[in-house]
Amino acid sequence: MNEEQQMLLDSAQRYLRDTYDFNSRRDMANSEQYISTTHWQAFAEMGWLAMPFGEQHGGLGFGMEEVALLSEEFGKHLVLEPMLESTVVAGSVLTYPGVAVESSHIDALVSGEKIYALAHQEPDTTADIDNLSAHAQHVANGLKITGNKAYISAGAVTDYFIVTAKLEGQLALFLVPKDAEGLTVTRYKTYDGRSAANLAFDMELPFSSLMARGDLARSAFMTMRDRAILGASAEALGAMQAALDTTVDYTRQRVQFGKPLSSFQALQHRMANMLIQIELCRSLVGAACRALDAGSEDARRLTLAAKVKVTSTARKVTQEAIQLHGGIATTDEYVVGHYFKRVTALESWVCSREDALVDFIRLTDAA
Amino acid sequence: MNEEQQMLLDSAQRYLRDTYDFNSRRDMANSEQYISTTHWQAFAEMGWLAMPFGEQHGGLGFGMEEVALLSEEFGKHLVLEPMLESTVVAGSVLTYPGVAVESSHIDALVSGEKIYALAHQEPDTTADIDNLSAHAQHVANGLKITGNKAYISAGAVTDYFIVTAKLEGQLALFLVPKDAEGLTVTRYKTYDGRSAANLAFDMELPFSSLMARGDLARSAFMTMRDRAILGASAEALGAMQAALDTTVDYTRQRVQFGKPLSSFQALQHRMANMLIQIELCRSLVGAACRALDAGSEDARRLTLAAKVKVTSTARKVTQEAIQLHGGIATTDEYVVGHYFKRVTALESWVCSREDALVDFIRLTDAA
Amino acid sequence: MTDYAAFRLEVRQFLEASLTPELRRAGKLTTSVFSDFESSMAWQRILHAKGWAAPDWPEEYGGPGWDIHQRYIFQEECKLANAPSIIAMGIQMLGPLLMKYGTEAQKTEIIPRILSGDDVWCQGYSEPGAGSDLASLKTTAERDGDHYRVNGTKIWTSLAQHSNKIFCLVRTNKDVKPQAGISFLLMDIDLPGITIDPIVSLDGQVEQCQVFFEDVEVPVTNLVGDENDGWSVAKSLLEFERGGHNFTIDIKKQLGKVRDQALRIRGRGGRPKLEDPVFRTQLAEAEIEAMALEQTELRIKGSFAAGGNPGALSSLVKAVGTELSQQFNELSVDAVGRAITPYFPEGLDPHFEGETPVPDYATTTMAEYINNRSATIYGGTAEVQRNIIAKQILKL
Amino acid sequence: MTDYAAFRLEVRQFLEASLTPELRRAGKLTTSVFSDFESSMAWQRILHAKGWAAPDWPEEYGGPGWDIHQRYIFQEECKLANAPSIIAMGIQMLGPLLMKYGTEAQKTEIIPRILSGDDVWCQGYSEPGAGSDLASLKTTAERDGDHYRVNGTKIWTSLAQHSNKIFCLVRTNKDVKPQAGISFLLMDIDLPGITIDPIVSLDGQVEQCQVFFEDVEVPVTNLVGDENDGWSVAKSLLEFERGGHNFTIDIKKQLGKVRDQALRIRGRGGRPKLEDPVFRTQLAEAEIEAMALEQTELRIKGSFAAGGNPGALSSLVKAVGTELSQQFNELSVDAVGRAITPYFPEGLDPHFEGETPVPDYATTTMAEYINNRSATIYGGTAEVQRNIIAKQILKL
Repeated sequence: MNEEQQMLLDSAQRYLRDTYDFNSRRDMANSEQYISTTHWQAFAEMGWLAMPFGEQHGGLGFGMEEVALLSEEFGKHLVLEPMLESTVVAGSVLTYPGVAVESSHIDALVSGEKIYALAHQEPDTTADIDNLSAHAQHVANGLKITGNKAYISAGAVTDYFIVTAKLEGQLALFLVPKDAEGLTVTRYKTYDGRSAANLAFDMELPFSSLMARGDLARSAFMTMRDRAILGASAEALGAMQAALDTTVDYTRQRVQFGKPLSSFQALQHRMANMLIQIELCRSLVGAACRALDAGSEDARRLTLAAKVKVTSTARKVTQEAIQLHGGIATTDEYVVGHYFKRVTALESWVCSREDALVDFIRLTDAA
Repeated sequence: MNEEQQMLLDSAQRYLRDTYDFNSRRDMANSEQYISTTHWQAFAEMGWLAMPFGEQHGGLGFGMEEVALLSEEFGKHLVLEPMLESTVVAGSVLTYPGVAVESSHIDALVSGEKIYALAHQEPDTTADIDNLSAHAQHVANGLKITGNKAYISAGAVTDYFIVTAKLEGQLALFLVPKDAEGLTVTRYKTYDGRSAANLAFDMELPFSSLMARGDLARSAFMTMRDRAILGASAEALGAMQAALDTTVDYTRQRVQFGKPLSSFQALQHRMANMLIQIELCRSLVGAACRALDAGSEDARRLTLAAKVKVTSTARKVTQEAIQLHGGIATTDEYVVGHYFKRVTALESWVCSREDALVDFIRLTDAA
Repeated sequence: MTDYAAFRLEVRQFLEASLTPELRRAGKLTTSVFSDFESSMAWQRILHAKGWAAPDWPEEYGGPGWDIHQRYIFQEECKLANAPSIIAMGIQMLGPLLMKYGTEAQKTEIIPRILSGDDVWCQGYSEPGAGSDLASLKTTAERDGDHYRVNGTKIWTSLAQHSNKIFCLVRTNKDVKPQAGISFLLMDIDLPGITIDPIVSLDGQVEQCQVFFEDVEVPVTNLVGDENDGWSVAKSLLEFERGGHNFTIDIKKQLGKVRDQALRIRGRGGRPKLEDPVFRTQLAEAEIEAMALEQTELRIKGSFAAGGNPGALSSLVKAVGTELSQQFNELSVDAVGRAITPYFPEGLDPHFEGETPVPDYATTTMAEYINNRSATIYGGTAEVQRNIIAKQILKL
Repeated sequence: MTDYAAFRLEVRQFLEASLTPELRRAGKLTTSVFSDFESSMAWQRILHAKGWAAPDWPEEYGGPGWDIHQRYIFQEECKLANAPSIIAMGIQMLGPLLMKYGTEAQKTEIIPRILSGDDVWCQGYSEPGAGSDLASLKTTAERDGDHYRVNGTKIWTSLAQHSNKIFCLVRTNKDVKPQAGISFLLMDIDLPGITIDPIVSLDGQVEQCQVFFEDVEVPVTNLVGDENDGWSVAKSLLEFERGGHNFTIDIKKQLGKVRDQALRIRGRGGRPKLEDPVFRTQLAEAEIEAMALEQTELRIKGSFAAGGNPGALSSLVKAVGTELSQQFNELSVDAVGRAITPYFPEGLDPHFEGETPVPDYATTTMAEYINNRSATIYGGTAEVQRNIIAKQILKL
């Protein structure tokens, strides 16, 4: 780890340890607010919302490796604020070379003033990029777009949606403000304590809201997806590591049949298996981030592999964490079940395990 | 279990316990003989080779339930003689209503005088019934059939092969003596201590060697396959039960780190898992046999389910048996690895797990 | 011989006529072993009027006198018709236990009120710090004349907030081996000194409670079985709990649900997820496991019917049934994908009539997935079941 | 900075020029960690002439002075070119151990003969009845002047039948804690009192032996390390054995093999098995595990290179590498189906030129599957690796 990375990690660990204890987080998740503006402002001030942007955008020019470092800490603390959604995912699209967007948007994103999120998933489908129902067509003064989007992570606090739709048979990306005429936003909470929204729209937009189309849109989307996958994988890695650590602590303290649970060999082997699987994930996520930052040829394949491996492992590890705890882990007031809920929500965010696996096979067989 | 079944089981257990100890079996497997004619004759005398045949064939009129009882005992003792191949599989075809075969063949089979075996599998393929390369055509005085068959279980001791081939685009079944002109039989041993053969043929056969074709051939084949699956599943059940029993005994006696292995909880749980899986298999095999004997509508679906479940379980259980033993189980002189080798050979005999699963899905979705 | 087809038809017609749309909705919206409380009780009253509230009970106590197959058919039809679940603590647990261990007075006073639903019972077994090690429980009952004075706390007490009665395991003798000093005690839940703290579960709902006892006075006539003999009473109850359930019925229901979900979700290429060969294969493998479980349950039923005792086989069925049920939860999660995420508890209320952000077929998926993680914890953890198998069947 | 691409090319050209068809066949026909014995030794002599027989050794002992990446490249290229394996007991195990613990005399006399292949060493660690519990070994060496008198037996001694030397763990003090009284001793295998019993493995071949010692006299100068300090010597060897292996190289080879097999076998509908989406998915999932393992090995290599000690991470790699390798064996078995059944040991001899009943692509499949079951048993069982992880990393 280089010095800059160490500084980032230290400051994240310090801030989260001091301000983001589980009970405050739980109160926030149970409140009518979706996120803490205090935290969000602090994130902006610490430069976390500017991390991956180039200096021309006031950013720090960090790569996925640094995003992953921070995401992993967010995973450990179950951070509710949408850094991944806005900074990493939306930010990746807004700053993709060739994508048409006013620089004021990037300023608003980097400063934390506005929140941006991807609106791609449609109801009753998996996230397949090639089968969108939402569609756009040219009209007199711009474009008319019609369709539905669902389960948009951070959707309840989003100011601008990056909406995918078909335009003349091609993928197109639109930037749509939450208060656009013809747009209905249904906001709600999610099981992992965050917010989301569904969109229904039949709206006319100015031509300037079309950010990209065709090959450009597609490659911006795919680059965004890689980053979303790795950000989510790193967050899941943090969550599962924390779930294991909590389990190890708990079994050391908990006495049953006259001995600490941790002394039962069957449980020791299960915790050893959890550790083994987590370490394998850590290796893949790290390698994929470095490959992405270096622009390596195998970056996407490593990214997809990380998605597949992390998704299964996070599911299994957090399930095991609950099982090894017993009843306590099934309550809202104990942390470990929240890791389970969070990694479950991450499973299908932007890209499902199944989609990743199919694309992995496609890339492998094409090589 | 009814009285007849109890008698059958008692006599099988007595005979095998008294004459079929592991060391004699091992000597036979390592000898240049493939099977023991003494045992084979004894099997005939005890009526085992006549079991599933009707009284008109001098048989006992037993169903799959009784075949399974005996097969399970054969599995426990790793019996080398081809009761399943000749009596159950070939016998099922020869006595299928409408199949054209001289009754002297059935007499020869029931008396143990001749051995019959299915020659269906082709090189470089799985056992898919719809993709045979072997083909037959009408010639002046009969039929000419050309092709290759491979890995025919019991093939080195077989007197008559039941050969599958395409005749005018349809499945056809031929009865071919081992010394037919134009037939080359390559005989060899198999890893499970038994024999097999490959066939290469380009031969002219009399018209009487065509036993069935078209729908009749197909339904005779499928009925045979059901019986082969259940016989093999019952044998695998016996083998894995014996592997577990051996493991339980061994871990009780073996001391490591000052305690019997059986007192380590991690190992206890693994043996409990072995038992659980074996019992699930036992339930399915029993139900499938009863359904087949009763001619129930769900018989084939249960049979395919049993194949899928038993195949995975037998693999896993015998692997675990080796692992829990340690080094000793990797030697030829210790029994437990032979169960592993036997169930591995059974995995793909007549029907693979994959084929069974695909057919299961087809039947399920058609319902 | 009983005409089972006719019986099934009779049950089906009764359910058709008796299950209101609200009750069916309550059944459909069930996300754990308990349905909406009011709906469950309403359904129990309807069943009671028909004489079917306690299918497993002998006729002398108001059971319908059905054989084991009829009971299975009844359960299966109820499940298929989306009837709400009947709360188990009274009818499944305490009732049979009183029939075996209760005094005449207990039998005549308590059992009819269980059947009618006039009393709602909850179970006080587990304690914080005890878990699978039930024998280490610490709640004490000290004899004081014709009363016990009870102090301590019980946890994971399901539906205590809706119950008027509680049965508990309490320690009546500290000077003997842990298992030897335990007694089985019945209490009114509104006795002075009892307080109830609801526990919010991971799905955000309250189903369980912690119950505190502070100098609670309970008449000694409320003892079930002999003083200090509560362990054998409790063990028989654990066996009811473990063996009394037909996992196959629930799992078949889950299977149907996953199939339906996978038909409704469009996967890659816009085709139904069910047509994806990898998903279809996983589902088939799970279905085969369900068939193996079903045949094992039938074996056990056959052994019961023949007067045998399945013993530790019920541990096997508990272990397999709960884990397989969890596997189906995962297949559901895989099938519906992102539609699991909305947290919209209003939508789980059978009386709610508004719009929800989540489609019908996925309304309960996440809550079921979350809640069913408990299935391998309560009633003897998955690990305890394996210990039992290792000890009792393998003799390790 | 080293030009690794140029290095890879150099290695590749050397292999191209030096590996005879017979040697390549021996490599291809390898069914365990050992290739055909004569072929292995012939290949070692060729490598020795080039100075490449011991890639991991420092230059002062005749190693090529490669860094960790070069060694990896060399191993990988050897594997891809189907070179026979080099026997590990001398070069991988005893050599580095003598460099660390040997006397000057041992270093100068023994090490060069390991490198040249003039001596063939085997390992006497395990005993019947000891297994994973190495500290309980019973073979004794009693001091008698300037000799030890050795009595006992060793088992699972690979290639003893081909070796002229053996290194053993022996008990030199019975009156202390089991681990404290062990010494590390070198012997000629033709000493009076040593007899060798071959053990037939499950695949029908002999690779391992039991070695018996009856009043064998061994000079005390043959001790490595201090008397009674054999445990620390042995432990360092176990670490060489565990950490020295690059599982990824073998597993990538397996992956390529399975792909090839699945292309050659026609599955349902007559299409290559590799196009079956379920099989293809299983293979992809295994490939992803292999990538995770590879990246973990690279992490460890990086930590080594940075002077760190990967410690129990090598247990992790051993556990994952062996189990994943077994998973690839199973995929091979699934791919080739019935072609695994023929037992035709002649076909495994690199000099055999006749017809075989089994196709090329499946010749070794069953023997590999069988033999590789040992991978999770020797060098510390899968269970021992998990014990180490639980103790050393999780501190349980």
